[in-house]
Amino acid sequence: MMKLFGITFKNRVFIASGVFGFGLKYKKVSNRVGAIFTKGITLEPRKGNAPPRVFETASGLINWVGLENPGVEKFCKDILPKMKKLRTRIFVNVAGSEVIDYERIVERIGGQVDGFELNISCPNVKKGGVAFGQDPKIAASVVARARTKTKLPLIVKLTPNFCDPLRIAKVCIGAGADGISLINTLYGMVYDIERKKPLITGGLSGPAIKPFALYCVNRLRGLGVPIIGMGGIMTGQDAYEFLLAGASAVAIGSAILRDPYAPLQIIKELKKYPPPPSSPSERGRIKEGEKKEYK
Amino acid sequence: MMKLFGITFKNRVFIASGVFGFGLKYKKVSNRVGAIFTKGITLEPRKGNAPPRVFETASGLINWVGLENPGVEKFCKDILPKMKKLRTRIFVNVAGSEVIDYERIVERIGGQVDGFELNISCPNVKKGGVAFGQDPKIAASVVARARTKTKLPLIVKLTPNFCDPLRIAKVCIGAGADGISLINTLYGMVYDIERKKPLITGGLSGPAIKPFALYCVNRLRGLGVPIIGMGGIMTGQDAYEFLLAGASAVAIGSAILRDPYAPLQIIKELKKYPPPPSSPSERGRIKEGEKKEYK
Amino acid sequence: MVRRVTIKKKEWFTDDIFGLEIYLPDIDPQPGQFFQVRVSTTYDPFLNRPISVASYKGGTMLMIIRVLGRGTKILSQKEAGEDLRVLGPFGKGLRVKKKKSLLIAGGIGVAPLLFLAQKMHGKRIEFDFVYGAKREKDLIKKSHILQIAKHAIFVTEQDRGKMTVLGALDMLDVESYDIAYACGPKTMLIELQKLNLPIPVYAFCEDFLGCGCGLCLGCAIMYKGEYKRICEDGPVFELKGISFDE
Amino acid sequence: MVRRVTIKKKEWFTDDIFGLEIYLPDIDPQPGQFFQVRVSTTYDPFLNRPISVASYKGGTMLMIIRVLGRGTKILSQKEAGEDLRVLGPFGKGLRVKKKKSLLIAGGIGVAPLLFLAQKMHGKRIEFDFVYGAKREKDLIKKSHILQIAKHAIFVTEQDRGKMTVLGALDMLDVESYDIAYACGPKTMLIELQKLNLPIPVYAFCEDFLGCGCGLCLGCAIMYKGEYKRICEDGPVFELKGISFDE
Ligand SMILES: Cc1cc2nc3c(=O)[nH]c(=O)nc-3n(C[C@H](O)[C@H](O)[C@H](O)COP(=O)(O)OP(=O)(O)OC[C@H]3O[C@@H](n4cnc5c(N)ncnc54)[C@H](O)[C@@H]3O)c2cc1C
Ligand SMILES: Cc1cc2nc3c(=O)[nH]c(=O)nc-3n(C[C@H](O)[C@H](O)[C@H](O)COP(=O)(O)OP(=O)(O)OC[C@H]3O[C@@H](n4cnc5c(N)ncnc54)[C@H](O)[C@@H]3O)c2cc1C
Ligand SMILES: Cc1cc2nc3c(=O)[nH]c(=O)nc-3n(C[C@H](O)[C@H](O)[C@H](O)COP(=O)(O)O)c2cc1C
Ligand SMILES: Cc1cc2nc3c(=O)[nH]c(=O)nc-3n(C[C@H](O)[C@H](O)[C@H](O)COP(=O)(O)O)c2cc1C
Ligand code: FES
Ligand code: FES
Repeated sequence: MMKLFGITFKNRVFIASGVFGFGLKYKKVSNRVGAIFTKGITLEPRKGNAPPRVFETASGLINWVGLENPGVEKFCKDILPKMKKLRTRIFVNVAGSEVIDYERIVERIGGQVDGFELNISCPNVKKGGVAFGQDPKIAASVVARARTKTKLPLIVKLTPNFCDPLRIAKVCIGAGADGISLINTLYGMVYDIERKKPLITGGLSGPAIKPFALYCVNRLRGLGVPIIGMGGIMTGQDAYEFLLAGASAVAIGSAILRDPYAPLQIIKELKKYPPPPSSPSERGRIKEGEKKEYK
Repeated sequence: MMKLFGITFKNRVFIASGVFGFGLKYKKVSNRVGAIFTKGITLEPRKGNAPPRVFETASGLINWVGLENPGVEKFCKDILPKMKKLRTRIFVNVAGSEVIDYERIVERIGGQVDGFELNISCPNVKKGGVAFGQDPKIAASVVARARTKTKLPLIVKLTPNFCDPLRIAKVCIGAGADGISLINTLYGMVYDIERKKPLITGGLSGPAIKPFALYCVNRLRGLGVPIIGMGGIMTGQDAYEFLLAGASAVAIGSAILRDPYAPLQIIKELKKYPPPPSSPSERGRIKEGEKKEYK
Repeated sequence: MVRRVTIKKKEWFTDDIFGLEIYLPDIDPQPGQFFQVRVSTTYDPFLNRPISVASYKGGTMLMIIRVLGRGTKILSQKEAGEDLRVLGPFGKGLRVKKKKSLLIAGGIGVAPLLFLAQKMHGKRIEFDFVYGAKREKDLIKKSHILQIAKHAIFVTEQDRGKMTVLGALDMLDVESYDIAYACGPKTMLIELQKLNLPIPVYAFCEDFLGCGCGLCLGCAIMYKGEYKRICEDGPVFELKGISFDE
Repeated sequence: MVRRVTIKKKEWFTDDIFGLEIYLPDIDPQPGQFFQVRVSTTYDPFLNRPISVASYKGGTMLMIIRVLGRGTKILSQKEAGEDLRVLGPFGKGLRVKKKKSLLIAGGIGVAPLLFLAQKMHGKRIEFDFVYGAKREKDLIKKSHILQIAKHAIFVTEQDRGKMTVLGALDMLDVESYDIAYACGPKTMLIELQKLNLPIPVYAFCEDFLGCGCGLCLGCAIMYKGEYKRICEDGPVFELKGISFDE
């Protein structure tokens, strides 16, 4: 049990966006993690990118899924009612191709979930995505506008691609973000040597990027808001490294592609370690007293 | 045989800075690669950082060597005479903690080598290094000032850390760089879970970063100057991917830590592939006629 | 959940096709279903490899694997007695219909069809089996197929006048079958689709997967105008619904 | 150049120490030299692991390895008949001096000292051997040591009143030796250094390496005021010159 943003979580092991759908298939896992971050939700349904969408690389993979999702309407109608029955915290990963999309999605979903993760870091879409997360002004405006629509915890998910996440984090916190999650995938590419053109261009994830992700998390520690750290976490030891580096919780991504039950193993392994040095930032900007606002 | 910057090279397989010392130990290898990039040379001798200096990570490693080198004087006196006997092209990797260091080193070495690689991307030094490569103004000024001291090919080695190498490349070319090499290592960190503090913070290299490196190279293609591509190249196929992505030559780094003869194997394997689509940028800004200036 | 099992038996069928037998008593796999096989306990290679159930009897499961790239190469070095980590079964199982069936296998595509054949044989459903490969020696389990199929046709591109599986279909009265099942390289499925056979054809799709269990959306196939997940919505799809070029 | 050799013999000495024997006829390794052993043909684990020559006779080399982390774990799963890729020998060989010597081994540090002992025995140089480990059963090759050393003292922290190797030195008249060679965990070397023995002590340093052959500068040790490369300038250094804390 632990508390972030003034709300309690079963534990510090969350599931990262995009690798677990909506948590409805492996409910045993969903019910035992601290929180689930949904697949990225957009205003309109998206059919996603053409295959190949995943490609294995050394100790990792590139994905080019392209935010395939049913859109916020269908999500609210068909999926959310089922998700609400899960015994875990639910954070909706919000993705937009326009700045205004984020606030609209947040508004549409309203108080039905435990919080939002603003995805301004997806490298697999033509419009928006990582381009928003690389530009401090746009990043801040996405956060500020979404902020007006919700009092729930607002986490902003940052990219480490070709920009300094510290700089972006600061403006996002200034604009009202309650927490930071990082890292989203690194740019990655594989060439098709037969056809002499790219085989896949997308986001690189997995253990390959762990040392870089850890560096990023460590760089952002001490900003006064909780960090959800991720990038290549495969074991309890990996998770603990992120906690030591300054994360208040960790999210499991690619590990789930190797084993959907990986989060449970990580939760178990993490218990072997002493609790990480707790930081005053854990509660973030949300005070104890305000807690009741969130279910 | 191929030509870049108006000079000929045995082949397109070079040895990256920092993994082969000065090429004097495995001369059989040195004599068969297209070029050798020396360990980073600084104005004053540097004893390097305290151990641990290398740490293995998933499909890669972090190094924190810290530019241990004898300084430019000793390099010119004791090492360069021996290097000159090697039957390969020699590029000196130039590193500075002040902007002025670069031009001084270039000036001191003068016409004794085949060219220079300005290292504004080393993550393992307190002053200079990657900080220069992240700032377009400083990057440009390093190049412009070094340019005044030499007519030899001037390559600038870029970082992909927290800045856009395309932006930096453009200003460097504007300032007179003849070519670009990238990527230098990514930031990386490993925590010591017993002592609850970082075990190593340094530069991440190896196959783990290959997809990201390839993306960076591809992003910089078409700027009109040759690119020396590197990052996780282990096989001829990897090398060929970089050539397809836009590199005119490749440099082998971490692979040498697994096998000092790796470049020879890669040269052999690369022969199996058709020559990459040659680009008009290959000659770069240096015209055929000027060639005699370079030995 | 990852299951750690012991390899009971390993057998080389050809110089690049081998079989692994493991004991997994508590499952009831259906044709088309597959397992995600862990290649390495380290992180390279990272992803599991999907391998179909080729036979299941009394708790013993056979997987037949062709060495294609580095993952299957590493798997091929495993020997009886060694550990294997597998997840599954995954995929929608095929409900075997009591219809006169034609099974069309190209290359290693024979693997899941062998299991389908085993099931049909068990239910006394009549079926013919067309099976093609590059070379004669690439045809595996021939005598077994001859035993359980009503008729079996084996063709190779090399030996009998460069006959392909699809060429062999010409020799058959396809309309005499109620249904066909096909598994083989994508090029074969594309050609088969073009033939536009007058009966429903179900294709077993083999592709590169991510999670293998419906979570990552990494295995898209354009089916009837929308992306479906090969692993979870398939891997068996009606051939005419598939758009191979999207 | 990477040499691909076949493992001739594999032997478990204790539950976590094993030996691998390979045949490498064309070398003449010296005590202190080591090989870089490839753990995996894939990229994880990435680096080779340095392993000392523990014995060399008639072209057959023995490496004695303790399972520490994942690399040595993977190596421990290799069996006789399997391939092993090694590079070497690397490191400055020690020139054995005709002096009365004391060999001090802690734990797996015994491996290179066994080779030193073999060489000394071959040259009829007199030496005593002090060898300590955690538990009695961790002491390997005892009878061999008893055979070739003039005197041998075995101590364990567990069994004989928690005696450590360094404690055992108290029982000896150290001044009666001309020279000492020590190999063991860093903590042991640090303690040994503090003892400030009245004779020259040469330490075999075991640490994590990068290339293992002098190229990457990844293996620094502060020796007499400057960083030396363990792999190329060592791995044997005079103990009193080492600054362990820098
Ligand atoms: C449901 C299902 C069932 C299967 N059943 C069987 C079976 O029973 N027996 C069997 O032998 N095989 C089966 N396969 C195929 C098998 O999974 C692959 O052959 C195997 O995963 C290849 O792994 P590899 O490591 O050997 O090849 P890899 O080394 O991963 O790949 C080989 C080559 O393909 C290229 N490649 C890799 N990934 C991609 C990608 N995403 N897109 C495009 N090109 C790529 C690589 O560049 C490489 O050149 C099945 C596949 C599926 C989906
Ligand atoms: C010259 C030389 C000769 C040797 N001879 C022998 C021998 O004959 N027999 C033998 O058994 N061993 C020998 N060793 C030691 C042996 O090389 C190591 O035990 C082996 O490399 C460990 O590999 P591993 O994969 O099992 O451990 P790893 O999994 O790599 O590491 C185990 C633990 O150490 C930590 N670690 C890893 N790298 C570092 C680092 N760079 N800095 C700090 N901590 C780190 C890891 O976090 C991990 O917890 C020798 C070493 C040297 C340098
Ligand atoms: C297949 C796949 C799909 C993903 N989809 C999303 C997504 O929809 N939204 C998002 O913010 N991140 C997405 N991510 C990024 C992950 O949430 C995570 O940030 C990243 O993969 C790094 O963590 P990992 O190395 O543990 O996978 C996706 C990652 C993968 C591998
Ligand atoms: C041990 C080590 C030392 C290095 N030293 C230098 C250096 O002195 N100067 C430099 O520009 N790059 C240095 N590099 C970076 C490499 O030249 C190369 O850019 C990087 O490692 C990526 O290539 P790779 O993945 O093939 O290793 C070093 C890399 C390693 C691994
Ligand atoms: S492979 Fe992940 S959804 Fe199919
Ligand atoms: S390990 Fe590379 S120089 Fe010693």
